[in-house]
Formats: sequence, structure tokens, C-alpha cells
Amino acid sequence: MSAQNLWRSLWRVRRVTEALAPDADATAGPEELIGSLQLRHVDAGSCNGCELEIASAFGPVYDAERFGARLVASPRHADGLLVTGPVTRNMAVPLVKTLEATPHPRIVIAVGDCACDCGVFRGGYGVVGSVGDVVPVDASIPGCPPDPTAIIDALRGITRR
Amino acid sequence: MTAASLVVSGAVLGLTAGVGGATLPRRSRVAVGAVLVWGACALEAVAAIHVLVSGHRVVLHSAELLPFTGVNLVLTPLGAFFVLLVAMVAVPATLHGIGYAHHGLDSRMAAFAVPIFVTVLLLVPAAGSVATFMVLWELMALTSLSLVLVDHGRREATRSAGTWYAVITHIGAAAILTAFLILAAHSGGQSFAALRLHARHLAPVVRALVFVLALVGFGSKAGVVPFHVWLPKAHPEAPSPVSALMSGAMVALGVYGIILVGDVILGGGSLWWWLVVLALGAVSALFGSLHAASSTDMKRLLAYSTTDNVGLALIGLGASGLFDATRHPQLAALGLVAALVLLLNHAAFKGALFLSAGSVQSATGTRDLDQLGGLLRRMPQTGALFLGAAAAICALPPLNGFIGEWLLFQSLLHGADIGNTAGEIAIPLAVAAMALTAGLTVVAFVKAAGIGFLGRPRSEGADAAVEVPGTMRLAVGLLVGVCVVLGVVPTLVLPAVERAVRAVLPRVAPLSLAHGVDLQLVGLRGVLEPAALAAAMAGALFGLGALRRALARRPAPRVAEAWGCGRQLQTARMQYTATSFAEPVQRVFDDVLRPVQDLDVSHVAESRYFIEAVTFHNAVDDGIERGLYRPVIGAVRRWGQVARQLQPGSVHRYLAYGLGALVIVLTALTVIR
Amino acid sequence: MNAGSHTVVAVIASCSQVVAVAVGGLVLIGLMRKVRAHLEGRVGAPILQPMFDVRKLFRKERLRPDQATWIFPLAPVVLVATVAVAAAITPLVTTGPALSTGSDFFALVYLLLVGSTLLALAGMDAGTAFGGMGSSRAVTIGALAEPALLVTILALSATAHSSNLPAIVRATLADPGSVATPQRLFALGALLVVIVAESGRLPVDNPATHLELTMVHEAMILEYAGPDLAFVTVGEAMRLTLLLGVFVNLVAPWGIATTTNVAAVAVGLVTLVAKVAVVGLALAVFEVFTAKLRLFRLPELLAGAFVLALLGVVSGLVVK
Amino acid sequence: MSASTYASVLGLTAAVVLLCAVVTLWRRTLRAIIRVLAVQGLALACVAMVVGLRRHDTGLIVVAVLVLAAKAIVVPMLITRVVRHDPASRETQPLVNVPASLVAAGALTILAFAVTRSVTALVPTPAGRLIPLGLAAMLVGFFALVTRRKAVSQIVGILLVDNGVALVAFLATAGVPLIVELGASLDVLLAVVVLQVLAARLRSLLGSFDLDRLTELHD
Repeated sequence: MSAQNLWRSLWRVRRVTEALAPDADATAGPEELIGSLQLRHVDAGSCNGCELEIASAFGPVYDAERFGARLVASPRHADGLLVTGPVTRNMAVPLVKTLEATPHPRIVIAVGDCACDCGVFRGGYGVVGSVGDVVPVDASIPGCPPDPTAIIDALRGITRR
Repeated sequence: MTAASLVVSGAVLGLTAGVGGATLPRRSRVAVGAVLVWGACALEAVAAIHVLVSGHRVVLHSAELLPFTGVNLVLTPLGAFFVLLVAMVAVPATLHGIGYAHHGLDSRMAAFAVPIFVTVLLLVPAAGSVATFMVLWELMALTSLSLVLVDHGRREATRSAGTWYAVITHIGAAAILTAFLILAAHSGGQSFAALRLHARHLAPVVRALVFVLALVGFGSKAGVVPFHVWLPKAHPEAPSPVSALMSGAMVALGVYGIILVGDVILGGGSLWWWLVVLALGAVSALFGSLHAASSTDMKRLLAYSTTDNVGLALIGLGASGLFDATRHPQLAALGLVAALVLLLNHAAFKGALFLSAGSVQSATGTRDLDQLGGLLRRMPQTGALFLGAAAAICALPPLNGFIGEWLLFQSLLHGADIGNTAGEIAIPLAVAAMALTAGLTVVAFVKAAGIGFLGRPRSEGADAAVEVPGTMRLAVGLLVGVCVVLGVVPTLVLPAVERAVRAVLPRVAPLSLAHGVDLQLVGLRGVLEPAALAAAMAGALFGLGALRRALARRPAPRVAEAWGCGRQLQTARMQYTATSFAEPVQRVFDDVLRPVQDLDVSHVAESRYFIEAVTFHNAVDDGIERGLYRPVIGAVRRWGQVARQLQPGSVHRYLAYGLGALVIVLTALTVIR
Repeated sequence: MNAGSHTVVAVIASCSQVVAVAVGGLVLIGLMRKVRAHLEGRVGAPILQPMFDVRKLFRKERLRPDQATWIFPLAPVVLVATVAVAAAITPLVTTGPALSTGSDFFALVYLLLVGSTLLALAGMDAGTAFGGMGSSRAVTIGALAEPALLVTILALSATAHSSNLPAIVRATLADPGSVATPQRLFALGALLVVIVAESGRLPVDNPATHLELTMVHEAMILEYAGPDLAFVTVGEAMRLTLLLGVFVNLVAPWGIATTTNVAAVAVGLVTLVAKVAVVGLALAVFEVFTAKLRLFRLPELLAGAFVLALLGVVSGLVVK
Repeated sequence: MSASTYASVLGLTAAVVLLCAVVTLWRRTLRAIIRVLAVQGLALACVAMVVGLRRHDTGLIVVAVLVLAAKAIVVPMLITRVVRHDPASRETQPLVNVPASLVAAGALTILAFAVTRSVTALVPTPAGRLIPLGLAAMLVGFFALVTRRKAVSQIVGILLVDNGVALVAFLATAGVPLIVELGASLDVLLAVVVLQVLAARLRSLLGSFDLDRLTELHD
């Protein structure tokens, strides 16, 4: 697609981001993280449904970035982990290591039913348990998969925007 | 005590050191020899400083010392500069040698050869006549060769390196001798003064021939492409203090020879000579830095980077000659100053690098970067000093390498519009070559420092390494200290350098580069304030360090496992190696380097989807050696085979040859009569 | 005015330059992200977001990898320190900042090289796979950019017969026509490419990538956390801003303070901010339309920059 | 138009002609290359126009208009017609890789500068001094002609050479006689048409513009 077409389409669709209601409930996060929250996403064994929703939460329509949240490449750069899926046996150690690599103050957000309580995978032979069984969880986002607005509400609760 | 007697007593002291080294018991011989050598260096250095300060040359003639010709020593300001350069390297090198002795330096042979080598290095720049010069030059070649061969008993590589060095250095000596003989034939005496007097009246062709011969001869000693092939062989095999002496001092004397013949004796010359020098310099710089960036043996890397630094010096020298030939004396002087400063800097940091490479080798037992790693934690001081020297050679301010490159760049910059087409074309290309060289040098030495001293150890040897004895660290520390001083207050030495330059180019008005602690090009617009720059950097560094401590809520860092994407185990094999670090450069310059690579993957018997082992082999050999020298060697060997037909080993055949020869001679005589 | 007050104003100007580069750098990054967001149809983070991030990073914990040495904590400080010194002595706001007699273009380049070299070493300090990868790529790109950069300096110094930056700027002010010469334009084009390469922007490096294997600069700093990361972030932002500042003052130096009085310095500050903002916006818009080049297509780009610089020198000789 | 502005405008336009020649070595997609060619034609027309206005030479001004029509509009359109059949056509594998070609272009420019030093001494006008740029553009075009595989890039190479020659002509003398320039342009136009036909035939025979595959035609 050549540059002219790109310009034209950019010009046609001005802004697709939907306005959201001012955030009501401010769930308490560490006060350092007000206004700026970098997250490292860890897929502990998800079906990738939650990944899609996270992607769209940070996509143009929901645009979580406007509330000061951003996905980063390294837990060293992150303030918290965005964990999806039930924790499988292969991912238990990496999940712990990833949390260890994250500098304090840090939070863990469990995204989706599987992350909260293993969902349909409860008792599966390859499953260690929910995220809470492996690492301490600060915030949980239920739903299978959770709606992007739900994810964004949780993030806004921490960034207080 | 006059300067002349200083020179003599220095020489005597050096020779005594050699004798002492040969006679004393094994325990003490190296140390005593070193101490005596320091005395010699000190005496010669004092004489040199006297010459540079007073500007009067020291002349010394003794008819009986050498049969037929006599010894003829003349210490000019230019020579004095090189004497100081040699002394600066020799003292730390011999000091380092005390700790390094058990690597072969304490053999009777080596203990004799090292002091003689140093003494000869100190005397070569003071040689005042062809005979004296050639004798000293050959002594230098022989002693250094014997030192390269110290380890010949154990390693085949050493023997081949010795052969290469011997052959190339003697071809070079032959060229030099021919050049001098041509000059001497046309002039009355054989002293350089006489040569210089009569060289003016030679036919241009003869002058050109002399210059080219000298360029070949001295270039082969200076490791200029295409005569560089012996460096990456001989420097790694020689004991490290010797490598430091050869790379820091002896190679610089090669450039001294080019200046001696080209500028002093022939007094400049036509434009194309210096364009050739410039081109050779640019090619050497690029070729050397490219191979340094892609080689994985630490001392081989250093050897190639020697070629690269000599190339930079030759760019300065060539530019100087270019400007001199186009009647820009001021620029010519600046170019020559740049060349000399580059050589001085190179002696300092390359000496330090070779010595610390020796420390690493004696601590870990290997020079292969792919076997090293994590040494900064195990050898903190040696590691820090190596990093400092590496920063200096990368021309990072406020260290000395930067000053040299700045001077070179300024001389090229102001010569960019000299109104001569060839020059105007050559200069941008020279700048480009210099720039790419600088960049590749950074690649090479970030690789050497990062792979060798940082990260995790890649072998048991590296893991078990411990810090080397204090003398070795002190030796390296001295040279790194010189790097810092020359970088922060270069104005300490610049007047001396200018004195040397003005002795070479008499019609130059004083440059007076040194303005207090600043560098200022008189008549040209270029100023550098190294001291102020260094002060500002230091201030900013400490200020910001304090700022970080003040701002950080939790100042004490938590030690955590390195982030390996949550991998279960994290081993040294997961790091980049020197080979993989150099891969991008190697790939970009594929056509030049022509790396030989083979990759074979072996699968397990059950299924091709499971790989048992992957072996990758990558070798970059010297293209010029492959393309230029190997064919010649092959041809020589074939002729040798032919000649062997004459040697069946039967006595009667040999007697028959004798008879046949006699008969032929007699018949020839009768025919002629 | 006496010499004392001259130096006072010069020091004030230098400080203002450092502050402008440090603060303005973060704002510039925020601005460029905002522009990108708008062109992508998003609202995007507030323009001051990078500042919030840095503030938060300073309140966070410092981490040191188990294998790391003193290089690791040193590198970020050196990075910021060298860029700060460079910002102090370069003619950004005024042609006569402190130490401006020695503010040489060549020295500026090598001053910035100190920071990037230390960062490359720090990348290998932790002994991980990605650190070495990033360092290797970074130094390779730097090496390939070097010829273009120095030949560019050669072309730019032709009018002033000096590589002293204030001299070049003054010469441009004295002879505005010299900006419109092919020599200058070629050189500036090359300089822009080199700036993009040196500061790790698209198409050379994608500063927002999450995939380690495509990283150049990010891979080097993968280990940094908290205040150290804050220093790296600030240092990189400052480097970009400084280079853009030099660029705009070579393209259009008008507005820069030539006399040493505070009012002129203030005017210079305002114009500098405006000029850099414009160039930054243009760069951001350009980045929306470009994808990251493959690592081994970069030689084409940098060879192009080199040839551009060479054309600059030659056309300078021709038109002279 | 003052002397200085005349000189600088002339210098810039001539430089653009050379720059376009270099850029054609850099870009891969044929459409982009053709666009660059059009820009070069435009710059060339500007040179002719500027010189013509300066010298009040109506003939040259007419030539400028013709050049604009032929080299900036008609010829690019014709070549685009050739390319249209496979829009994604790229110069994927030139005989000399792109970085090397670019460096070679730099070397050729320097060569042009060196050899024309004596000529420019003879023609000390602001226009005359720019002759090296024209020669350089021609050499770079020749280089493209030698090292590029696709038939279309060959056409482009020829056009680059022609533009270089034209630039030299405009700069060296008081413009070439109208009729000569016309002849040259028509000549090139003819070449383009012929090559277009050739390219069409090639495509129908071999399914690509790749000239190396002509070797398959013999015997």
C-alpha cells in the first residue's frame, strides 16, 4: 500500500478511540505507580482468548495507553505482570523467575477466569493451579475472556486516571 | 656529563644488561637485566630530552669501534622523539617481563636478547650513517627474531611465524640497503648528512626509485599492507613483553625510516610519492581494522590493529608530504605532527594492551576470546587497565587516542581545498577511510573488552583466573597513565613534537599548537580544550552519580539473576561469542573478508526432527596472504623440487659436477683467449 | 559589558541548553508518541507521559544482575554525563556558550561515542544472549555510520574553513546563501540519516519493539531497571534532542543568540524549542510511513548517506 | 534574476539531476525508479529553463518545455505502461549489490570531477562549472545500464545517460541547437518505444523482463 493511500485512509478515519466514563472505583495500587504503569505480559498457559482481548485493550479502539499503561519487553522495565491462563507445569518456574526479575514496587494482575481460578482447566493434569497459587496476585480480572473495558478499568484503578 | 657520553654510557649499560642476563643464575637474570635496561633507557631519554630542549644535535664518531666504517651516531630532534617513544615502551615492557619470565623469557637466550633488542631500538634513531644504521637495523631484526622464536620448542605455529618474519624482514632489509647504496654511490660519504647533501642533485627517476625501495623496506618493518602478513603471525607467538616492544616501538621505527629517507634525506619529493603513501596508509588502516574487528584471537586482533594504527600514521605522513609538495608548509607540519602523535599514542595504548593480553594469557592459559569471559570480576585491576587502554585506542575523549585522531582530522580538513585536483580527491577519501577505521576499531575493542572481560567465563581456565603479580599490573598501569596524561594535557609533549617536526621541515613557521592547556592551530581555525573537556566530563559524572544516589528511593541495588526470558537455566554458552559478535561486520564486508564457514547438523537416529549436535566452523584468513604470498611460495617450492633432481646423494655424481665445472671454466678461458 | 558578565551569561546559556535538552528531550519523545497515536487514530498517552515514567522509575528499586561488574551501573551515568557536557558546549541557544571556543564538531561526535560505547559494554556485562546481540548490532551500525558522519562534517566545515561549531553557525548567519548550496543540502541530508541511525529511530531501529530478536538498542538495555533505566531513557532522549538541535542550527540558525545578553539567550531558547519541535513532528510523521529495515539492508541506507556526503564535498569543489 | 540566485538555482537543479541518478541505483521497485526518472526530467527542464531565461534564448526555453513534456511526462508514462502488467516488479538481484553500486556512484562522481577540471577551467561561467555534475549523472546512468537486469531498468539507464548528456549540453554551450535536441529526444523516444515492444515480447515469451533469460533464446 503506497504512501498516498495510507494518507487517504488516515484522513478518512480520524479517530476510532471510544470515550470511556471517568473511572469510579480506585482499587488501591502502590502510590508510586500513579499515572505510569509498565506491564510485562506473561502467558502462563492461556488459550489466547485473553491475549486477543489484551491486544484490543491496547489497540486503537480502547487505547489503554491514554491512561498511562504500556506493555514493555522486559520485566526489568515493568512495574507488574499481566498473567493470563492457568499456570501450566512448564510455565510455573518461568512465571516465578519473571516476577523475581521485576523491581519493587510490583504488582501481579491475573487476567481471565483461568488465571483467577483455572476456569475450565481446573484439575487438569498439566495445570499447577491458578496464578494465585504460584505468585501473590494483587488484582484479578474475571471473564472468559474479559471484556477490554474490564481490563482497562483494572488498569485505571492502578494508574488512577 | 655531556649528552654524547650519556648516549654512549646508555648503550654500554644496555649491552652489560645483555651480558648479565646471559651469565646470571635463572632466578635473578631477568630482574637484573630489567633494572640495567631501565638505566640505559633513562640515560638515552635524558640525552634525547636534552636534544629536544636545546635543539642541538648530538654528534658522535668513533672510527675504531666498527671496522672500515666506524660508528657514526647523530641524535637529531626527530631521532630524539623516537628514542623517547622507545624508552616509554621499553621500561614497562621489561618490568612486565619480570612477572612474565616463566613463559620463556628467563632462558639464557631470551635474557640476553631482550636487553640487546631494547638497546638497539634505542640506538637506531640515533644512527648517523648507512653502515651504523644497517648494522643496528639487522641487530634489531635478529634479536627480535630470536625472541619470537623463544617458544619454538613447543609450538609449530611459532616456527612458521619465525620463518615468515625472517623472510619478510630480510627482503625489507635488502630493499633498504639497496636504497642507501644507490644514494651513497652518488654521494661522497656514507653519512646521512652527505647523502642528504647530494640527494638534491639526483635524477628524479633515481630519487623515485630510492623512495620506493625505502617505502618497501621500511613498510615491511612497519607492517604496512601488503607487507603486514608477518605481524598477525609473529606478534601472537612472541612473549607479550616482546610483542609490546615490537608493536609499540619497532613498528614505529619503520615509519621513522620512511620519514628519514623521504623527508630528511630526499627532502620531500614529487606529489605522487605521497599519494602512494596516503593510499598505502588508507588501505592498511581499513584492512587492519577490518581484520581486527573479525578476529577472535586476542593478540592476533592486537597485531592487526597495529597495522591499522600504522596506516593512520601513514595517512598523516602522506598528507604532510602532499601539502609540502603543494607548498603548504603549515599544513605539512600539522600532518607530520599528527603522524608522530599517532605513533606516540599507539606506543602507549598498544603497549598496554599487549602487556595486559600477556597478563590474561598467563592467568588463564589462553588468548582465544571465545574461551575467555568474566575476567573483570576475577582480575579487577588488569581488567580495568585493559578497558582503559581499549577506550584510548577507540579514541574516546579524554584519552590520548582522541587527540591523535583530532589532529589528523584537522590536518585533512584544512587541506581539503589546497587547489590541487589529486589532493582534493584524495582527502575526502582519506577522511572516509579514517572514519570507517575508527568505527571498526570500536567494534574490535568493544568485542575484545566485552567478550574477554565481561559476562560469564567460557572455560575453566577463565573461571579459575586470579589477578597477576603487582609488577605486571604496575607495568600496564604506567602505560595507561601515559594515555591519560597525553589525553588530558597533550600540551606537555606537543612542543617537543613540533621541535622534531621543524627539524624535518625547516621552512615551517612555528606552529605553537600548545596554548596553555589548549590546542590551537595558528593560522588555521581549530581549537580543542582537552583539559577543560576532561574536567567537565568528570564534574558531570560525579554530579550525576550523586544525583542518582539522591533521587533513588531505594539506593542499595538488589542482586538478581540475569533476565533470561524465564529460562530454567542460564549458562555461559548462551552468551554471544567473539565470533558471533563479529558476525554482522563479517557479513557486511563479506566480499573483502571471504570467511570460510561450514555448518553441519547431525540428527538422532530415531527422527530427523531431533538434532543431536550442530557444529559451526568459521575462519577468516588473510586475503592478501592467500592471494599474493601463497602462489609465490608454491612456485618457489616447485623450483626447489626441480633443483633436488641434482642431488641424488651419490658422491661420484657430486665429484662429477666439480669436474664438469672445472672443464667448462677451462674451455671458456681458452675460448675467450 | 565586561568579561565577567560575559562568562556569567555564557554559563547561564549553557545551563539553559542542558536543561532545555534534558526536559525538552522527554517532552519531544512524548510529543512524537502523541503524533504517532493521532495518526493511528488513537488518543495516545499524554505528552508528559515520559516524565511521569521517569519520575516513577526513580522511585523504584535498583537491580544488579549477578554477573554484572561496575561497568553496569557506570554506563547510564556516563551516557547522561557525556550528552550533558555536549549539550553545554554546543551552540544551541547561543553561539557563545561556555567552552564554546573548543566546541568542535569532531569532539562532539566522539563525546557522544563515549556514552554509546559504554552502553555497548554494559549490554555484555550481564552475560545474557540478548545483551551481546544488541551491543554487536549497535557498534556495527555505529561503525557503518562513521564515514558518512565525518565526511559530512568535512562538507559542512567548508564554508567556515573550520570544524568549530560556533564558527560554522556564524558563517551560515553571515552568508545565508550558503544554506541553499547543493553542498550544504547534500551534507544535511546525510547528517539526518546518520542522526536517525545513531539515535535508534525508524527505519534503523524500532524503539517500541517487544520482540527481542528485532532489537538493536532495546536489547542492550534489557537488564536496566529503576533509576538506572531512568538515566538511560533520559540520556537517549537528550542525545536525540541534541543531535536534532545541532541539525536545525545548521539548517536554519536564525534566532540563535549571537550577543551575550540574557534577552537574546531567551529568544534563542524559544526559537530552538520551536525549530526542534517542528523537526521532531516531521520525524514522527515520517516514522508512521516507514517500516524497520532488515539489519542487513542498513548498509544500503548508510552507504547512501556516505555517497550523499561525498556528493556534498564534490559539489562543493565544483560550485566553489 | 540576480547573478547569485541564478548560480545557486542552477547549482541546485543540476545537483538534483545527479541525485536522481544516484537514487535510481538505491531504489528497488521499478515504479519508484520511474518516479525518480520523472523528477530528473523535471529538474533537467528547470536547468534548461533557467539557462534560457538567463540568456534570453527563446530556443532553449522551447527546448525546456519540450524536455518537460518528453522526459518528465511522456516517457515515464510509457514505461509505466510496461510495468503496469506486473506492478510488484522489482530490481531484486542487480549484478552489483546496492551498497557497492552506491559507493561506485560516488567514485564515478569523483572521476567526473577529476576529468572535467580542465574543461571547467575553459568555461568559467556559473553554468560551466557545473559540467562535472552532468558527466557524473551520465556515468552513473551508464553504470545502472551495465549492472541492472530488468529490461525496464535498462531503459531507465539509457534515459539517465541521455539526461546526463543533455545536462552537459545545456551547461557547456549556450544550449544545443533546437533541432539537435529535438532529434536526440525523438531518438530516445523511439528507443523507449522499441524497448517497450521488446519488453512486451519478452514478457509474452519468457514471462519476465529478466534480460539474463535472453540466453535461453539462442539455439
